[in-house]
Amino acid sequence: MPSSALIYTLAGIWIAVIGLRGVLAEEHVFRKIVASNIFGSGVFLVLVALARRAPDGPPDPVPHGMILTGIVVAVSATALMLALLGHLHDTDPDDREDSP
Amino acid sequence: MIVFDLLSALFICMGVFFFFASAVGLLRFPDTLCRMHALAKADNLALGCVILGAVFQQTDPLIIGKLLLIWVVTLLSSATGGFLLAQRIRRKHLAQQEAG
Amino acid sequence: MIASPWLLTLPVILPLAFGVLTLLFPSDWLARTGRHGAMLCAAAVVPCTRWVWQAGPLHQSPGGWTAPLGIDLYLDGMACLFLIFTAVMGLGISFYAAAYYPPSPDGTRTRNDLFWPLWFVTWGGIQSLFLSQDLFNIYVTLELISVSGVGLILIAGTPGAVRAALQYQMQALIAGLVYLLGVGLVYNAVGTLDLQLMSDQLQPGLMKNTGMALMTAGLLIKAALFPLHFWLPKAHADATAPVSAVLSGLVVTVAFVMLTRIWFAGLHQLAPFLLPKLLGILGSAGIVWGGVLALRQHRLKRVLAYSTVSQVGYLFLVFALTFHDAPGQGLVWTGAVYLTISHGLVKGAAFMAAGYLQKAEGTDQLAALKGCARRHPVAVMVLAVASINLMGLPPSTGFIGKWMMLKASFHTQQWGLAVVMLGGGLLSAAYLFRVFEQLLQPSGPPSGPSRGGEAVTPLTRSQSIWMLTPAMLLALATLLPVLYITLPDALLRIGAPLPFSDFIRPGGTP
Amino acid sequence: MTTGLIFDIVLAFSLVVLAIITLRQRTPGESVVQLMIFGLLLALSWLRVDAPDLALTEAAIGSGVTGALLLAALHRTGFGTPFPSAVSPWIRYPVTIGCALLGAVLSLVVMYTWDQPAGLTDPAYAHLEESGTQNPVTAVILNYRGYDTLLEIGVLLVAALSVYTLSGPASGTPVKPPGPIFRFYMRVMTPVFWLVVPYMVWVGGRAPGGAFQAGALLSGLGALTLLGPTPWPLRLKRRVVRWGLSLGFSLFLVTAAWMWQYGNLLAYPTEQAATWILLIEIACTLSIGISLTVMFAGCAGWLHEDPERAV
Repeated sequence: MPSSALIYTLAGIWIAVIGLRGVLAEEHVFRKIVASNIFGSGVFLVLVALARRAPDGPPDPVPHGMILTGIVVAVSATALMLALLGHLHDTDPDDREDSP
Repeated sequence: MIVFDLLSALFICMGVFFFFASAVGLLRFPDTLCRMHALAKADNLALGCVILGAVFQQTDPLIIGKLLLIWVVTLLSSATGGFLLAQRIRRKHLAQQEAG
Repeated sequence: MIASPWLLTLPVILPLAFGVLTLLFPSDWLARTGRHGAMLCAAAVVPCTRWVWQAGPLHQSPGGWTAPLGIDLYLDGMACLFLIFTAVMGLGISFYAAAYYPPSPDGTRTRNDLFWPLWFVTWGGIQSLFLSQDLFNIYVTLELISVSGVGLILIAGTPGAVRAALQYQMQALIAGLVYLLGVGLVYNAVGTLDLQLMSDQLQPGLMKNTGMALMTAGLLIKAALFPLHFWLPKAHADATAPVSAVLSGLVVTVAFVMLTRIWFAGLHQLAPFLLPKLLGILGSAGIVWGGVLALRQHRLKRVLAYSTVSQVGYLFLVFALTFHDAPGQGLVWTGAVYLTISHGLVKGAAFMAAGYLQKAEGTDQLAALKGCARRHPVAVMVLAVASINLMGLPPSTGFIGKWMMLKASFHTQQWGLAVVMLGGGLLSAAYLFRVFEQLLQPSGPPSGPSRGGEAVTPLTRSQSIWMLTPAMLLALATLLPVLYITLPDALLRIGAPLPFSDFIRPGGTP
Repeated sequence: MTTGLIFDIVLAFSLVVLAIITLRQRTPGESVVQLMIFGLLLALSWLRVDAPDLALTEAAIGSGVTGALLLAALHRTGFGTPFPSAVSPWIRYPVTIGCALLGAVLSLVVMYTWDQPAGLTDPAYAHLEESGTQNPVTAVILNYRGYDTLLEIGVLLVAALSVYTLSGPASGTPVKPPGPIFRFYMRVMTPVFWLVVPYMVWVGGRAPGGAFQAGALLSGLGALTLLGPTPWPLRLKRRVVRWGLSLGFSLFLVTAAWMWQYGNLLAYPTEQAATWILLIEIACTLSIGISLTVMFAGCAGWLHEDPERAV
């Protein structure tokens, strides 16, 4: 009988893989950014679910701290990329239709 | 105690029904304004029912207060959000009419 | 002897503190603060060196909690060597940048002023990384370095730089997440994030190995190994010159050093045979690919950027050469460290000289730089010294490093790698001679120094001196092999408590 | 099979499906909406694995702030421009196959090694008494591994600064005045925010909450204010913004310097730990809020009225 932690770990792996595929195979930068967010979410889900692996007792707080840090790093990176994208859109007319 | 359990089950079921109805509305209604209708009315009612159901399970006044605060804040936010959305749509319409 | 608790944290905290100070100070204080701050930050490395030299390796926990619960910093000979390297580079880059970015005329803050906070934070991050002993801490520091690297690239302000920064940030984010996933798996397999504690648990585990593979993949992207180098050339060439020196001289080094640390701590007894081979092949491909593309560039900074791709390839041969049952691994190891450091120094110097030429001539198009040697002899001399190193000619450290690795490839009978190394040297000779062919032309293009469309403000005398002296000193440092052979080798042997201690054998010097 | 397990399977499955759907949307606007829904459901799944702190953070930052940032960027680049047609099959198919293989390998590895848990749960709980907080996650990020958090606040600061370097021409289309209802909403909600944010910081010592969640909320207020009729964050003196951005990082550094007398960088003495942690959390909350607001403004292109000046 699988535990819920295992189910979420597997889901996290596949979400991460889908996101990774999106980052690598998509051309449009905005979609790449969305995909990288999905990739990150998948990675975080894997880590959270793995922290719950022990069948009883509280979950491991160390990965929780790691993910908290990871989320902040991811949102900083996303914001930076979006600001760059918008800036390129405004300043570089070649950039309107497709992406760098 | 059993009365409270029954009451909260009743309210939560009602909430779920309204949520379902609003989801159907969101999917089936023809344009954005109609869809907003479904969201703004049925959704808030549904949330209210669910929260009421949850309130019947609690005895701590602090938690009850927080639950009710959630509802009030959501009501305010969805009203304002709906208004802003509708405003945008209307402005777009007006702009299109002027152009066409 | 009791170490001050600040011994290891000061080299990290001091640059970070100067990062905040230079953010808050008014614009016209910045150049001075930058220079003084750089001297202080570099001085913070001195006690570390003394300690290592006299008392050996040192563990400290900045948070007051020791590993596994807390984070440990660890100073051994190798970390110390790289701290010194960072300090030297940091001094050079800071003095150069103080002269490179002109003060704003009316004292308002401009985009250039952001160089200082971003650069000091990068510096602190790099020092922290070289001391770090904790897998997750490495992740945070790597991200700190990447994000400030993006900011540094943006200082150039051109659309090309913005586009390069976007690509740089995207690769950094993805590489970081891949690495983080690996860290998560390794942590769940061994129950600790500390490298030392991890290397005590040597039994191979499926999850641990998978995690290691993911971490390696993430770091390979950050280290720009072929074919994951796509983000590097644009970013390094389109940034302003001090930033190019930071990125090409220091930041590229960082991921490689971390990779070796992690590998030698965790994989050395369970290294799957295939992976080192694969890294060797990719490294060889990088040497060739970077060299060939460098041949086709029309801008000086682009040539240098592609040369970085090629030189990074050399570093990765160390994996193919080390994980082998043959004597002489210590040789490879020392060789790779020499190569890393000498490449950092000369690439920093070369980008500084290129930045000087770009400022003086208004462009770094090779065609427009015709006859530059006459007008700017010192800058071209710096480039010449750097070229000797990049080609691996004696008496440079580049030569010593490459020669040690070459010798090791004979030892292990990997003739293919030897051929690639020699061919790579020829390739770099080719693309560098192409540069010098233009620079050494007897006469320049007809018009004065305002070609290339940009208006050129002539450099003042003190500006030239302050820009060229650091470049020259960095370049010359690589020509002092006597000092270099004895000192770094002795330092490298100190501590080396990570399992590669048995790789460093007596007789490791050539 | 228990009800909980069925719920888990349904939720996990819908998360995967949502991830696919999000990446298959035709326009950027649609994919952002899907991503936000995905983030909320993800937060729900984190509750199921006993990570309420993270669920709060994910809902606030992962879904809320990220969604707001994406929408702000789309305000500039356009919501409805469809994505260009897909890339060449020569890239698409190998990448897809490679990723699928990676997923399969990882799944097998996890299932195979599932029964050998390892971690630091026990020591983390054993030292909770000395850490100055009762919330183990807060203990990890601000005490055991406070050094990481110091550097992480640095990442946030540096990212906000990098957004600030983009001083292009003033480009962002200003929002039209939002009308009386929005004004009323802001009048009511601003005090509510100012009540909830400190509560969130304070409660982080014992229960789910803390600086990151509170900072995200604060940035929500910042973003709303930017939309309003008087976007005061834009009129703040740049010097004030710089101080605000660096507040958390500076206080961390000052704490580190102050701890000189106790012998280590962030080794708070046990009896003072609670005070220091609270101080750092307050400063970090303000800095996180301001940084995220600056990023929001940067994404929307509202950061610079004057193209030649930065920061």
